Amino acid sequence: MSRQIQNIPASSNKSIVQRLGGQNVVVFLIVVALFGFFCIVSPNFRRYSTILSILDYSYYITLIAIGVTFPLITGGVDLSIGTGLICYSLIGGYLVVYQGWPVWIGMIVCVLCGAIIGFINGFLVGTMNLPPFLATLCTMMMTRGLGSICSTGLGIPWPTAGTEGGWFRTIFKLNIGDMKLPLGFLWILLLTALMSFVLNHTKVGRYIIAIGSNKEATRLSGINTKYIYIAAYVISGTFAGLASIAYSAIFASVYPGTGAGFELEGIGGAIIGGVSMTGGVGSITGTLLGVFVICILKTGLPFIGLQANWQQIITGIVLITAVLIDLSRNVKGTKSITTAFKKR
Amino acid sequence: MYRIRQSPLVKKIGFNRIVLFLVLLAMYCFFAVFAKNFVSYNRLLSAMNYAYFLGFLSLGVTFVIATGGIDFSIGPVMFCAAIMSGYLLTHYHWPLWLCLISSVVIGMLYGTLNGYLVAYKSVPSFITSMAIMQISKGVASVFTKAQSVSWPQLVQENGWYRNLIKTRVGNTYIPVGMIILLTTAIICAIVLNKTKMGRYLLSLGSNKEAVWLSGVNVKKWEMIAYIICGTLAGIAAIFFVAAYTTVQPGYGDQYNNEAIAGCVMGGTSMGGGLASIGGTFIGVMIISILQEGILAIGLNKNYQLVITGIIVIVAVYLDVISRQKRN
Amino acid sequence: MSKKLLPIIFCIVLIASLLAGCGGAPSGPAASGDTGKQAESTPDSKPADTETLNFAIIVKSYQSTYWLAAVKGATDQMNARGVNATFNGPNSESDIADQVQMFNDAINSKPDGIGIAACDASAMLDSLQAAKDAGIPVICFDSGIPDAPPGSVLATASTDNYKAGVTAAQGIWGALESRVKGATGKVRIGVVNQDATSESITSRGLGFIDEITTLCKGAGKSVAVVGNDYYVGKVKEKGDEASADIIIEVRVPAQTTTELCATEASAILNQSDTIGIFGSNQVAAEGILTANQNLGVLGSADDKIIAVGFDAGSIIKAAIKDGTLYGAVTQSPLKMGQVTIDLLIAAAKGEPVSDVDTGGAWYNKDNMEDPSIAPNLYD
Amino acid sequence: MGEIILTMKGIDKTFPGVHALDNVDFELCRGEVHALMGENGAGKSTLMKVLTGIYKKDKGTIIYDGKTVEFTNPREAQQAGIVIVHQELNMLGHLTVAQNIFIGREFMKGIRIDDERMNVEAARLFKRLNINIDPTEKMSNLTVGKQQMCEIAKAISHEAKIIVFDEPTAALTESEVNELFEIIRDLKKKDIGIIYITHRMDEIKLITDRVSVMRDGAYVGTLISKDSTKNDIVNMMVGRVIYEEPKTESKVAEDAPVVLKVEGLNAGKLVRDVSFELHKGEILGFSGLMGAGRTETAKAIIGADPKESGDIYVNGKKVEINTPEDAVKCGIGYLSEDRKRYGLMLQRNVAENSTITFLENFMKGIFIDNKKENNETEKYIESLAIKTPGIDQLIINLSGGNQQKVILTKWLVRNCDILIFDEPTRGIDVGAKSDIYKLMNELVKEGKSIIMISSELPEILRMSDRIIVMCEGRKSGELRIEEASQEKIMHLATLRN
Repeated sequence: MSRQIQNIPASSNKSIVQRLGGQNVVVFLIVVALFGFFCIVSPNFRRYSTILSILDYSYYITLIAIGVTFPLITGGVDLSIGTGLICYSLIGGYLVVYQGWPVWIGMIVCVLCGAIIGFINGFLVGTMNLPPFLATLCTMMMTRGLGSICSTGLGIPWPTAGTEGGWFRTIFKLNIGDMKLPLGFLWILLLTALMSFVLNHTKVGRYIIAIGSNKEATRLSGINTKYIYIAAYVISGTFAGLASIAYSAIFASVYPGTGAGFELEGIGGAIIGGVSMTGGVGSITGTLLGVFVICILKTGLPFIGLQANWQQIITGIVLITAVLIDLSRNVKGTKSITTAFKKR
Repeated sequence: MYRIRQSPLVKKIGFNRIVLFLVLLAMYCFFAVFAKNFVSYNRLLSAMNYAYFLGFLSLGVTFVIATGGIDFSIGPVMFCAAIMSGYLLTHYHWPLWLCLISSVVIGMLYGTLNGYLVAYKSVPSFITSMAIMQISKGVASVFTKAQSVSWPQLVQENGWYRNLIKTRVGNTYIPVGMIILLTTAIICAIVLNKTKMGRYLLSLGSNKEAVWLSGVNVKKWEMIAYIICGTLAGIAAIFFVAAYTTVQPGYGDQYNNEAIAGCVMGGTSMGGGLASIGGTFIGVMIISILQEGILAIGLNKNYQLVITGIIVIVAVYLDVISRQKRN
Repeated sequence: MSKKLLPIIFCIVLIASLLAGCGGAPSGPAASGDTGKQAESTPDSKPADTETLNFAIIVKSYQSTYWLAAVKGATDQMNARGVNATFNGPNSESDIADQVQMFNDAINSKPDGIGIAACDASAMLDSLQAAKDAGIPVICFDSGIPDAPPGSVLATASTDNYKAGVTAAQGIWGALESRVKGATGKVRIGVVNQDATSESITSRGLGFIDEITTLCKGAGKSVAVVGNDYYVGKVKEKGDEASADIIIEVRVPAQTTTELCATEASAILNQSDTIGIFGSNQVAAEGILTANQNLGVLGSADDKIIAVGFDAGSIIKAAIKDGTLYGAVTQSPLKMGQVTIDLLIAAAKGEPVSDVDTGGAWYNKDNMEDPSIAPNLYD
Repeated sequence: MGEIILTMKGIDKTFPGVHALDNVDFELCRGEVHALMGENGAGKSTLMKVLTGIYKKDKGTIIYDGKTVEFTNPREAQQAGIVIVHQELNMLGHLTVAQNIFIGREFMKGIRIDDERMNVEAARLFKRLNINIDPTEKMSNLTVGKQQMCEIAKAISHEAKIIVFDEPTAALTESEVNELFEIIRDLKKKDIGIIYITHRMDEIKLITDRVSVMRDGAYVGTLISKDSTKNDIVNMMVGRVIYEEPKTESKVAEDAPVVLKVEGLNAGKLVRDVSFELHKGEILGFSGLMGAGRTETAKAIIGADPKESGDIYVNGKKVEINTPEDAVKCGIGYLSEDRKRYGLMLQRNVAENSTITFLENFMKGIFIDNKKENNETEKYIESLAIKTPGIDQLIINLSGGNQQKVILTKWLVRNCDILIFDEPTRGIDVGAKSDIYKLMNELVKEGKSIIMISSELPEILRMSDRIIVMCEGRKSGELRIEEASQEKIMHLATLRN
């Protein structure tokens, strides 16, 4: 364990301190810059409605990103959130649309399913010591399958606004006359605040960071790491559940077999927001900002007449650049084996 | 039990491989019993359609995982290679052989990029491959204007490449693909266990720092692992189109999971340093038989995904506890 | 040691949840692999018929209720005529490989006939050959397979998608004509297609574009087609963007998911000169509606954008009722299903069969209730 | 001395390959400082880990406070009032000092962690121990010594009945050591039992009441500190094992050719302007406290860490060493202090581990010549007396000493002329230890040159021809073996400049 001392080389300490404040500022500026750029280039972009759509399409990504931040900070990862999101929405929607359950129960079901899958992940990682990547890869495949199985392969049209049960769509967008209020953004902000609190000021959060910076030491401090892992993944799962509600509320209907790739946007957002893959470092606000970089790109690029397929290339490049920048500041010149290879 | 484990032959093959193989047999028997006329040569052939491209993907990713990394982009890269080379064939009328080569080359290029970022820029392999995945998808659909590409049919001109999976002789089919896949697997096994490259890959998977301090150029070798992986993805592309002719941009992610699953099932550990080509091979067979059987008993692919997931979890868990015992 | 138990317990849990999944399925609408088993089980309830015909029917997916309607049509007919059919379909209309596997599998289980709605026109060709060799008659529905090996596909029951696209164009023209004529500056008509891959969707898009072009020319206006290069390349004439009075903008999302369709749609709707938009299938149409949630620019009023969809489904129907969508073109999945079964039986009995155009009909809130239309407006 | 608070009887513990504890007895009274001594690998730390429930004992009983106890995890031990200050630091670098100290038992205000209060408490604690550390500082920003103090403060803050110090002074400067002793005396007054593991003879007299000695995982005996001499203890520790006599004078001629010359080496804040020469056939000892920059210097030399400036000459000619690859090409081999992490490929077998440095030599065409490989390995297993069931044995199953020998093998296979041994005998049993010493001497006789980094003064004095002492990244002194003594080295090691 003596190596742990060297693992955090003096050079990188500052950057860790800075990152929590520093990086957020940087990312925030990037967000503003992007937004400004699109406003200038495309006149149609400068509309209240555009901001609305950016927000609309950001909710579900933001939610899974906030959730996945916790596993990432433990030094793990959760791949099951993307397909999971769709899976939960399908299950919940199936009950609502084809079994005639009330919408609010359907929503609860969504969240519960998320929590359960999250628990399974946590159990696999914490108790059965499976590599997080693999464990969640499996649940990713499973949720992909389970979703369609439970919804009998159907696409699910959640109740539309106006129709009976359509009220739940107003959770994320409130129409007052012609005025449309992005209510969802309020929830996002509240959740961000809440989860930052959980991460920084509660035991669970504290121990999650602890595990991320030195699992063995945390164990020796007499903390039951198993529970902490489970907690981390349950959080991530639950947020995937919430995201599934957001998704169903924003988009007309949900289709099986989709959802792979969402997790990448979520994780990507978190990474851009300064969460380090090696664990121990990260902030919820950072994640929130990171996600908006991706979302603005996603919504903005079509406006400057770029065909959809270019968007993927650009997001890919953005992601790598973000990590490269992070590394360059993190390792700060020392390609010391201890820092460069810390993860293993 | 213990005695069986210790017998030299078993030790040589590896206990887990044998178990895995038994699982494969058991599965086949199960479907033979429960699925309508499952036991037939054609069934196997069509099951193998799936095994071929998956096999190459798995073999490739085995090398990467052996170094303790992960390549999460093989599926889309395979699609990208298939689409681009196919487009060259159908729209720019390149000669077929050239397209086949170009497919492999494209795969190799992605592998190189991936490897460079991981080895020389020490970007976590998960993130790089994540990004490469996006990029390859995008590139493919930009290149083909977002339309799918259909490779020529057996009957059409340039159709001969489809004989790569099965060639008709009289009125029986010879599974050429299986022969090729097996040969490749054997070559991979030799490379991994008998050559300097393989030795270095396994070693740096086991302890990168140690190998580095021993004066080995780990960056170079690590990169090579990814190049191999990319190249095999390129070959996989050929076998994919040989089986299904049509590929459309923006897809292929699901094959990552199955390829990695097959490899891990076979006892290659995510920690790196331990890899078994034989195991990977059996793992792939299991997945393909499974998906054929699942269809045969009238269920759809979803069940296959779930079951595969469970198998992998169990396989990995056994691997984990066996390792815990050793430490 | 108890540690050893963990995975076992764990798997039990998982398998349990899995079974729960299957358990849920049959209670749902007739769909997915499970229904296959249901269907098979029906004859046991009937007086044992020595040579009950067995068919395998493969749809593109179950994603949209459209396919459910088709399956329903087929199931009814199947029960009516006392034959068996198993239904199956991949997760999404883009899982081409999966569908080919299903088709091969169907061949191997030697049914008396196979009905297929091919996700991709060319991916099937070899398998069709195989089916022919195995002497299994194949009937296509929904989308045909143009260059199938002769004698393999005996008949096709499908909508002529190009024609359907034309119908949609004529439909929207009813509302656009005046505006196009009256237009002083450039005006824009958008087309959102789910993909540039599937034959049925592309030909719809092309049908729409070509027809609009001709109509506009009729109105003495010049037209230019911009956007997705594939469509632009395929249309009769692409015209010149700079000079044209009317611009037809074609957009295709990177993947066939609602949120991407929505993003593309809002990019079109956001342009001030847009007067009309067409979504060439259920997903695309729903995408347009999603985008509209924020913009609220759709409607029939003069300052609004005229939107036209394709297929039905609760959401589209609702939108047409409240006037958000001007109208849509529906195919007749029910009929398609029935016809497929009839053709299969005929083919299995060795009787001659020929293609059937199940037709696509224009509908809007006025004629939604018509007996000719209503049954095809599935949820 | 109060009544007995802890009795351990017949404790037995085996790891694969090593019999770590062999029927060990130990007892401790209230208000007593009981030293636990023995060579590395004697089993001191293992015994303590068994006590605090980190390891599970195979046999034996532990009676604590009159009751038989069996702790299954550190937490239970803590709650019962037994805490351990680990030799390896258990710090959570991303958390603050206060957060580290109170990890696992945070003060809560509702569901919210009361960091303010934790800072206050921590500050109060430091004040009581008159240590000067800011509780809100990030742990990873502290020096090793300060981190050690935090560990101790953490242990004390548990209000424990028994505190185990595992080589607490290894990383401390003289002043810090004195602070620590003050604290310990203070604890004694509070009737707390203290188990004190150390290597420093002088400390025994200073603060301990009794001293128990272990050897090869077995209990040897207990002495009363004040009426026992250094030699009594040493004899008990070393027992029958014969060491080479401590060197009295260097056998290396003054004018022996210089094989390695380092000039003005700078790398990070732990290698500042280091210069030295290594003569042919010489063993050059590197001494200093933990974190003095010895390992860092070595890594900078072999190009494992990037150097800011400085020249390196091998056999008189200047060489560019940027990666270990270059170093190996120049014939410099490095045996890391941390075998598991930087030395061994645990999942691979002995042969593979031995030949990794020089695979080129074992190729037949493109294939590896397993025959040649095995023969070569066999040869070294023979000559180094490596105890292994076979060359295809996974290295993880070998004992520490044998693992170390295998690592040595890989450099001999490569036939390097300059070898850097970083803590070559850390955590290996006494027998293997003397083997390693013999080997080193043979190697230098063959004309190889060795740099030996070691924290054990006796080892340094026993082996080196010349000694370089480092302090805070600087070379604080150089001693010829003739003039060297523990006192002089310690003085230089804690020298501030």
